[in-house]
Amino acid sequence: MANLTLIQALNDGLKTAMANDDSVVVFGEDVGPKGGVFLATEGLTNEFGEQRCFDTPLSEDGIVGTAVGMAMNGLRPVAEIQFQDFIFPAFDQIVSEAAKLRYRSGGQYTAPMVIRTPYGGGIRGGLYHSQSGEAYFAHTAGLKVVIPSTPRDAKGLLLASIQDPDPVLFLEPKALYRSVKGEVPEGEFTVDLSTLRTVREGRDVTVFCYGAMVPVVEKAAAQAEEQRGIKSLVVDLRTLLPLDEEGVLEAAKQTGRVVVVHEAPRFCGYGAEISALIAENCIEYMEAPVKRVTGFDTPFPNTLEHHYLPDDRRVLDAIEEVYNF
Amino acid sequence: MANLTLIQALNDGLKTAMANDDSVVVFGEDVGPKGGVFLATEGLTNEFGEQRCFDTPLSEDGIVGTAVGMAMNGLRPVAEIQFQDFIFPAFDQIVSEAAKLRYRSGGQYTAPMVIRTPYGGGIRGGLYHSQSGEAYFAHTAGLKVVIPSTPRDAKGLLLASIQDPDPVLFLEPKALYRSVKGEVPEGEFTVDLSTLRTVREGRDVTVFCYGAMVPVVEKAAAQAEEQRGIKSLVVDLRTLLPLDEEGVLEAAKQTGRVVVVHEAPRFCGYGAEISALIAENCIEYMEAPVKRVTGFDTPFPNTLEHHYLPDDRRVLDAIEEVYNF
Amino acid sequence: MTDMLTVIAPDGATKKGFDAGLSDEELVHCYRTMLLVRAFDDISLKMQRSGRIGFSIPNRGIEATQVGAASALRKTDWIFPSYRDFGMALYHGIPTVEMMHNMFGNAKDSAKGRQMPVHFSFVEPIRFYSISSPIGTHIPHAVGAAYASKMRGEDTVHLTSFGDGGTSSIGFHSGMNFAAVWKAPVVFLCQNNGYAISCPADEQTASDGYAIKAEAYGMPHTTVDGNDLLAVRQAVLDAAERARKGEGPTMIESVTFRMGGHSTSDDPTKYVPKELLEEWEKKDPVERFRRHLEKRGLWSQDVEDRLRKDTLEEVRVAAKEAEDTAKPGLETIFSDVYADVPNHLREQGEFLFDLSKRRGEAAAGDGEFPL
Amino acid sequence: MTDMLTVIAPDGATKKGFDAGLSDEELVHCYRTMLLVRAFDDISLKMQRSGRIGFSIPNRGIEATQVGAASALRKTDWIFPSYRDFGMALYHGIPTVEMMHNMFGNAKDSAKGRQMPVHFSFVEPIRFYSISSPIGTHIPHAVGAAYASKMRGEDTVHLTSFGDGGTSSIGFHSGMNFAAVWKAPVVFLCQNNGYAISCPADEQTASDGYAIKAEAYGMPHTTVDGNDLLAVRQAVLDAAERARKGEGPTMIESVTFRMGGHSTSDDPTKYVPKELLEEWEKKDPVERFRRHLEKRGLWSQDVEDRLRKDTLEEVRVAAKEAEDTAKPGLETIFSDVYADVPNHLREQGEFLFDLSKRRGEAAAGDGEFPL
Ligand SMILES: Cc1ncc(C[n+]2csc(CCOP(=O)(O)OP(=O)(O)O)c2C)c(N)n1
Ligand SMILES: Cc1ncc(C[n+]2csc(CCOP(=O)(O)OP(=O)(O)O)c2C)c(N)n1
Ligand SMILES: [Mg+2]
Ligand SMILES: [Mg+2]
Repeated sequence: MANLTLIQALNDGLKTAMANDDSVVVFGEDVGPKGGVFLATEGLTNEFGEQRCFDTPLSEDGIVGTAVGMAMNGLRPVAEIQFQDFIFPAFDQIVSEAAKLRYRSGGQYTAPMVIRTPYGGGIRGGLYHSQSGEAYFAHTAGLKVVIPSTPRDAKGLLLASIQDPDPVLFLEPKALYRSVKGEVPEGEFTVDLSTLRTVREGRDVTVFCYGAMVPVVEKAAAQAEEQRGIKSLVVDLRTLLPLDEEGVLEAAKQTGRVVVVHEAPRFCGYGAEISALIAENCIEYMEAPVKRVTGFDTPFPNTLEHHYLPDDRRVLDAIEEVYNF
Repeated sequence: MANLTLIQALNDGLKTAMANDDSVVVFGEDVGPKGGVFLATEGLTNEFGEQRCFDTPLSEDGIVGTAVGMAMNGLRPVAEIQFQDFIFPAFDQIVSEAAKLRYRSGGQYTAPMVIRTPYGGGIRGGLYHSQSGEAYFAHTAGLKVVIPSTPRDAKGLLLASIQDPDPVLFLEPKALYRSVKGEVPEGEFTVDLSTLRTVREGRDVTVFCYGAMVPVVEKAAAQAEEQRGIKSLVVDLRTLLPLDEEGVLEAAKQTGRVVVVHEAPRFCGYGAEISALIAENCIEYMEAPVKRVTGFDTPFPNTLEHHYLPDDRRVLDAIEEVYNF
Repeated sequence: MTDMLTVIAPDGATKKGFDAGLSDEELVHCYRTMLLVRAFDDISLKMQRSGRIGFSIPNRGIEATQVGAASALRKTDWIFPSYRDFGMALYHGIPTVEMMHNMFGNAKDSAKGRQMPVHFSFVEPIRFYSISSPIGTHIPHAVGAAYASKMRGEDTVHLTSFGDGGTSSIGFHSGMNFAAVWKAPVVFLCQNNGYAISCPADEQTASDGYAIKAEAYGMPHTTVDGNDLLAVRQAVLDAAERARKGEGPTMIESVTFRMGGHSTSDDPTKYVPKELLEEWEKKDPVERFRRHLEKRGLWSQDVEDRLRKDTLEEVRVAAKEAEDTAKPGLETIFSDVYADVPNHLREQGEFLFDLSKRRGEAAAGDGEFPL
Repeated sequence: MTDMLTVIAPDGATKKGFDAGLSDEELVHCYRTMLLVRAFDDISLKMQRSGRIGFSIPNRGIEATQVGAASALRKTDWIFPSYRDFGMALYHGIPTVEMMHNMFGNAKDSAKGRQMPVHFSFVEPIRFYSISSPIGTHIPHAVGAAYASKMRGEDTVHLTSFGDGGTSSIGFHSGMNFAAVWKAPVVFLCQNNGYAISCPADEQTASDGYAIKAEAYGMPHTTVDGNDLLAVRQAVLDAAERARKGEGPTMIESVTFRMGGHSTSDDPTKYVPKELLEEWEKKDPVERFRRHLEKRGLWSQDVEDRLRKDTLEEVRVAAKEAEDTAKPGLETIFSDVYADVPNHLREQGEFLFDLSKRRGEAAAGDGEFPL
């Protein structure tokens, strides 16, 4: 066990994967000598050589498109997109190609690959260095979408994603890169995809969240208990697609009162699917309507981002609201 | 009044807009002499000249990107994307640029433009000539998303979209291009965006739908009434973003039993937002959980597309299910 | 216009002592493959018109480019084709019936009936990469696959084929750039057939031809007479040689002409000038190669009659077998989305199986949808 | 490497009888603008280090390209800038304080505090188009805007500026191609400053320089010494002339060097060889132009001292005013998403206003988020 920040855990995960499997290659903009703008890939070029960790030209389409080609020909590419806000030039390669290749070729060609990218607010990045685009991808059959919120999960889910036979979009909560620290097993270890993580036990209200919202929800849940004696069951979804729907419904039924939290805008956001799933499948267990706490339906602001992002106060209000419904 | 097919109504709408406003320009792949692969732009180059209706190189990014530039400099571009399946190379221009320009420039620069594109199944188009991507766009603040289902709405909503000060993604149900006919006012006329259309009155079950699913739902609603005496309130959403949420909740409350129908895959599809909205805001009126009837969470097949697409039988089953809940 | 590499003169002659490196049998195989493509085209068109299949793509005019390029590749090489490269597959012995299974989208179709016709996918006897409808997306795939081959020290060549319109795609820009920076073993074959559906070259780009686009990427390029099978073969052989030697990618522009419509849904008379078509009909690539065989004493009317009869028969039999093959099972809607079928898809599948049982396959008729 | 257009010799001299078409006042204004950019850079860096602003972009080394290009444009022309084009805005008289309002994202920021620092947007006194973070997306915008100007028969020129890395973007490929096909009045200014963050030219592309990329689009191109203000001005004047005459677009590669980090978050010593930096420091564009002014008798130590004092003062005052300006109101989160505020945004706004009333602005402190 080592005590690592989330970014250190990712770096450790990449090193572990590259050391154990020669077919793992890491590339993207500035991931080589510079080690990536957040230093997730620091030291990899030194340790594994320029053939296995290298910079690419400034083209997300090229990064993802060539990753698909590498993947179908025996490599395990781990491509980095510098910010999730800049992934859209590669949207066609992700949605039309990586996600549909196995299906359209009847399994003759496949794309086992990982696309890592930092997402979310909290760094004063304004419109284009703050977005949470998970809903754009979670609607895409054939793709897997993973978001860790702890150093342990960051490494374990990353290694599971690299070994997965299907393309995985690995969204990293940049706000947590250096703000969370935790015990991380050394060497090879994986956390299964499509499994939920119970962050906190409770029987009054269930709160679903993921990524950078997890610590915010934990704070709010603690306050709810201290200040109001409301016990919250906090669930970190971790894998958004394919989702462990049974697990979600199970957790919802345990309390009959549900809050869903994410940074992304509300309208057609990921929370809509969670809310709909629960309302459609366990209405008889529900004591209150599901409450969504999300970013607003606007682009992401800069100076006022702390008003835009859901915080513990907004989550606490929601917990109380569904509790008192 | 003229009796037109949906494609004729669109052609009529484009001619009307170009005749009344010199700043309207129409362009895209094969829209010139060929008149578009579905003939929506037939005759425009002849009538208005090559400067106002012309072919472009094979680049959706270029088509949408230059449309944004034209729009900010006084033109009213109406760009065609040959199939919605091919819009993804332009995803960045739509989501990062057109949709966010007004916001990021504090209103100094704006993009009043329309992107027309045929969407949906029913023509044996397989994975890449059949998709319904509305959910990818409805999650994008700053964009408007419109889908007509009748010739009258096709013209009226198109003219309203061209006059709208914000960028509009205008999704055309290709399956209905020639299969529906109806009365269409001649010359200038508009149908307000963000207004619902009541397709059929009923007090037992409310069915929300749009585009090519509307005739399918009408058929099912008729059967439900004939065979089971169930009266359905059928609502055509028409504008998916911004949505008339009040209208949706009103219609849901009227029956307390709701079915939502779309072709697109279910997971994180547009129906999730409708289902969530209703469950969250009028739970006390609901007699049954909302039921979604959608495409499956897979890419779009070819030979078996009639099994993939929701049909009147699946909608009828759903109507009965919520009615008998 | 930069001058083009040509090998076979209009009368069929080649320069003295020129050696194409093909045996007589192989030369005849090239010719037969072109006739096979024509037979495939003609029968597919008829079947489309009579509603037996939904769609096809004519290859008339492009046969020499397809077959010449394919003849320069080894079975260990990869082909990343466009939807207008039937000849490349047929040359390498992919069974006609396999291709027909795709045209009918039946249970034996390698794509399991999920794709439109002409969206082939094969791994044997050569890797003929799964065709995608979006233009240009396969170009960076070839580059990535080539990077993998290079990294493992193989001498595999990855040929990617695309049209004049394809050069405007984003995949062309990123694929060409990455390949040149990586010195990846890729051959970029641009089939300039005059049109992108209805869009002529001068509306597609202002450059003088397409090969010159390689300059933007510091990549060597050649322009060849695309109706000259041996010229195309030579250009691809040279480019493949460079690639195998680790000298990096090459772009080849093959100048040819689409003598048919873009697809069976297209009416080219609306936009292709009659004179232009007639001019190119005089340059028919099959006739050009026939003359060459005749000069070599490999052609006679008997040979011609036999080959035409053979190829038509081969395609007919294949079509019949494919048409008689059952449709894919319902499970093919849900399999291959992921390596394993996740729970939500399992449930959706069970729902559909149950539903179609309840309604009886009767209701499962095709063509219910208009247009 | 293709040879470059140069006007000012290292010693500051120009060929006999060369006329830049600038009055003495304008020449001094060019110099002052470069000093103003440096002052803006230095003070922004200090403010960022002391946490008064969150981010900035250094312009050191690029000043001559920015100012030279701007000096060739009319107030009726449009500039589609990158985030490293401060000098273009300042040359045309966009008030320093307006730019500082953006650096602080305050209530007077034309972007209403929604964007990161250096993402300027202006319409007066010249159209300095709203800067977007995504690389290359603004290039087709310039082309579309140029199409509109051309259609109306105006002689407006649209200059778009981007970096060496920007040439790999999809916007470059589509923008260049569309502009050439349309003969649109666009000047494509590629600022080759040696790096795309940490990515050097040879990892960005295999082409010999960047100007040659114009060949792919049949577009004329020139390469200029980007540290030579008058050479850049001349190249842009010529390109603008062509555009105004309806002869279409031109690509200009300005060869220069980013003497600072990519941004205030970047440490270039990790990847920029020391010798390379030193080599370019000798070619400092400001010093080069100073020598030219000296040769023309327009420079003296007094002038220098006054200008430096002036410009520093101007930036300081602007920074102070911007820092003292209030933050944007909460409503700015919800306005300008659409021309009108739709109901769902009205409700969300009311929710937020009410919430922040209940909690008191206290809780609204910045920097709550880590990293
Ligand atoms: C991204 C994308 N945009 C549009 C289309 C529609 N489309 C199909 S083929 C085609 C023209 C392709 O022309 P070219 O590249 O010259 O190939 P050719 O058909 O001439 O062989 C177009 C526009 C598509 N398939 N993909
Ligand atoms: C589409 C996209 N990908 C990645 C980034 C991150 N990024 C910001 S600046 C930059 C380098 C740009 O280099 P260049 O075009 O040479 O301009 P310079 O900064 O040197 O002026 C990168 C990769 C981005 N902003 N947009
Ligand atoms: Mg073509
Ligand atoms: Mg640069």
